[in-house]
Amino acid sequence: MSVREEFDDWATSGRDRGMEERHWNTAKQALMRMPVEPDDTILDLGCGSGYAGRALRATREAGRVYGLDGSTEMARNATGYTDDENVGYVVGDFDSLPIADDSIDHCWSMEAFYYATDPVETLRELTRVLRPGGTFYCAVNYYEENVHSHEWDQFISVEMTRWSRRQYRDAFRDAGFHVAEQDNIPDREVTIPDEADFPLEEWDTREEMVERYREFGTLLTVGVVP
Amino acid sequence: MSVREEFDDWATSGRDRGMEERHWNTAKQALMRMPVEPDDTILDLGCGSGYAGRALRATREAGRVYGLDGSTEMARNATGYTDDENVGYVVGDFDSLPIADDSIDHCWSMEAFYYATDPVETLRELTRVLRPGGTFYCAVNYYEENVHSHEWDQFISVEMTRWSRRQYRDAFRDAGFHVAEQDNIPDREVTIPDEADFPLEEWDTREEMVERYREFGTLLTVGVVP
Amino acid sequence: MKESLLDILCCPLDKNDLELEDAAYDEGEVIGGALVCTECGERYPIEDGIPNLLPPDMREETPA
Amino acid sequence: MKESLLDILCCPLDKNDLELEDAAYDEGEVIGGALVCTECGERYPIEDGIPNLLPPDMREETPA
Ligand SMILES: Nc1ncnc2c1ncn2[C@@H]1O[C@H](CSCC[C@H](N)C(=O)O)[C@@H](O)[C@H]1O
Ligand SMILES: Nc1ncnc2c1ncn2[C@@H]1O[C@H](CSCC[C@H](N)C(=O)O)[C@@H](O)[C@H]1O
Repeated sequence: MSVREEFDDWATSGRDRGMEERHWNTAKQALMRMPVEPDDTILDLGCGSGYAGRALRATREAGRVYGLDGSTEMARNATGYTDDENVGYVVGDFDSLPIADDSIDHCWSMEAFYYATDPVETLRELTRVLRPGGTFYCAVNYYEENVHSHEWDQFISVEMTRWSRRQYRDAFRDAGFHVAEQDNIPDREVTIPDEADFPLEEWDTREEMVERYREFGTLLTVGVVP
Repeated sequence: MSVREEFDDWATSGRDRGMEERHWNTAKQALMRMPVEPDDTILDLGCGSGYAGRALRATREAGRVYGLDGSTEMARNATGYTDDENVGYVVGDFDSLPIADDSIDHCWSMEAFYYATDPVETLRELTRVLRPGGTFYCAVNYYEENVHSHEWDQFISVEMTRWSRRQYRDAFRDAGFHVAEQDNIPDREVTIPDEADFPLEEWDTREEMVERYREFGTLLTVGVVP
Repeated sequence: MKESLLDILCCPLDKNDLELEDAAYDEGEVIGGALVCTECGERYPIEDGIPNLLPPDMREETPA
Repeated sequence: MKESLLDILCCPLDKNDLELEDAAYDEGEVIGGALVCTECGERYPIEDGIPNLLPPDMREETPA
């Protein structure tokens, strides 16, 4: 199955909203850090339901927010979730961005970057579309140090790139970014049942679940275009 | 009293260690975010007891760590707290840094920047001493939005600059930095007594104390040299 | 899509400007038509108001 | 101070290189002497192993 078919499927079965709910706890913390100024133009790479862009419009006076997604059904759903005329969606691929040079102030991406066929090319593309001083906030739950994510690629027919913290920093720099920050953002809100309730279907021990959410959480890497 | 006399006084009366304890809860969270690579050279601006530099050596493989402070007594205390030969201290002033061009990978400063006589000049100096891609992690508890900090300047004979979040971003940019991040880092560890214990000497209501620590916390602004 | 979206779009292949052709409008929004590269002439469809700017070979993969 | 500290230091006034003069050593560390600007000749004291690179007018403010 192609990336597009896989995620079209997710979108039509409502998984876009499920992801929004699961990702929001850490995404909102990272979004708060973005140095968005009133009227800035934001790109949401692999936007899914588009919640991140809508949040930046609602809380940070972002000027225009564009979501790019490879799945037409994701983009269609996202379009349906808002009436805001300063929010727009585009179907496109991470490796050949249909976005003009220097046209974006900041780029956001949550749980999407590692689906790029050639993630280094995607980073290079981002240094092209971001203006000097523009940032790329790249948030992922699937990464090397998060051992609890290692099996995720078995549940999806799409290739996934599993980099370590160090590989993220190196790849950002190779592509021409300065690395400004790297952080593990814990999800403090997901409910973790009492010891007695374990094993759960997904978690053998409470300890593992605590490590996954409260300690590893979401890996954020922030690149800045020189 | 000059800055130097004031802080010499603090150092000899042990307030350097008291600050370390109070600042550590939020400082450690910001320090974790710094993109420090093994062997990087770090400058701690207004280092006080020097805890931040020691932590970066202990946990991040920082190569060399230098603390700069205007108070000889602070620098003397800091020197006494470590045997690490890759840690050094210098007495100097924020506005005329005795640090060579492009010699620093990353600069850290906690609760010190706003004592600069001319903070914009200090930022310009930092863009000089940091290499391209180097970051300035500037953490302050004294800033405009933190209404609970407004009276602090009454307890010290030194002029303090109270900027808003916006003024920090603007000043960083005016000095030549890109702004990569701005965040309020909550102190989740300080003990906040039960409702019934209020008013306390320093806090009329529990609500105010919660706002000060759990919500406003420490303002972090991260600048990157283009 | 709003026409202002064109400001930030380009051809995914050669990054040149796009021109709106055969536009259908509804309440000030472009809901159909195509975006055409001013350089290579590649046509990108606008479906239900959403421009599809996948490179042509990826677009063709689609079953629907 | 370690002598390697000199790599990153400069004169606070004109940002030129400093030279170590009259150094006193203890166990491989410089514990006394002065850092002298190779350009303007300003002397900065090393006291108890800590170089004092305050601009001269601020240094003179000190009572102790
Ligand atoms: N190569 C590619 N080009 C464009 N979009 C892609 C892509 N690979 C995956 N995607 C999109 O990336 C999204 C990953 S799911 C994450 C969605 C959203 N950011 C959230 O946090 O919930 C999907 O919507 C998928 O269609
Ligand atoms: N203009 C100036 N130049 C150099 N150091 C200064 C200064 N103004 C204040 N300082 C120093 O800045 C420090 C502020 S107190 C904070 C100390 C430490 N960073 C901590 O987090 O605990 C003091 O040690 C003081 O001596």
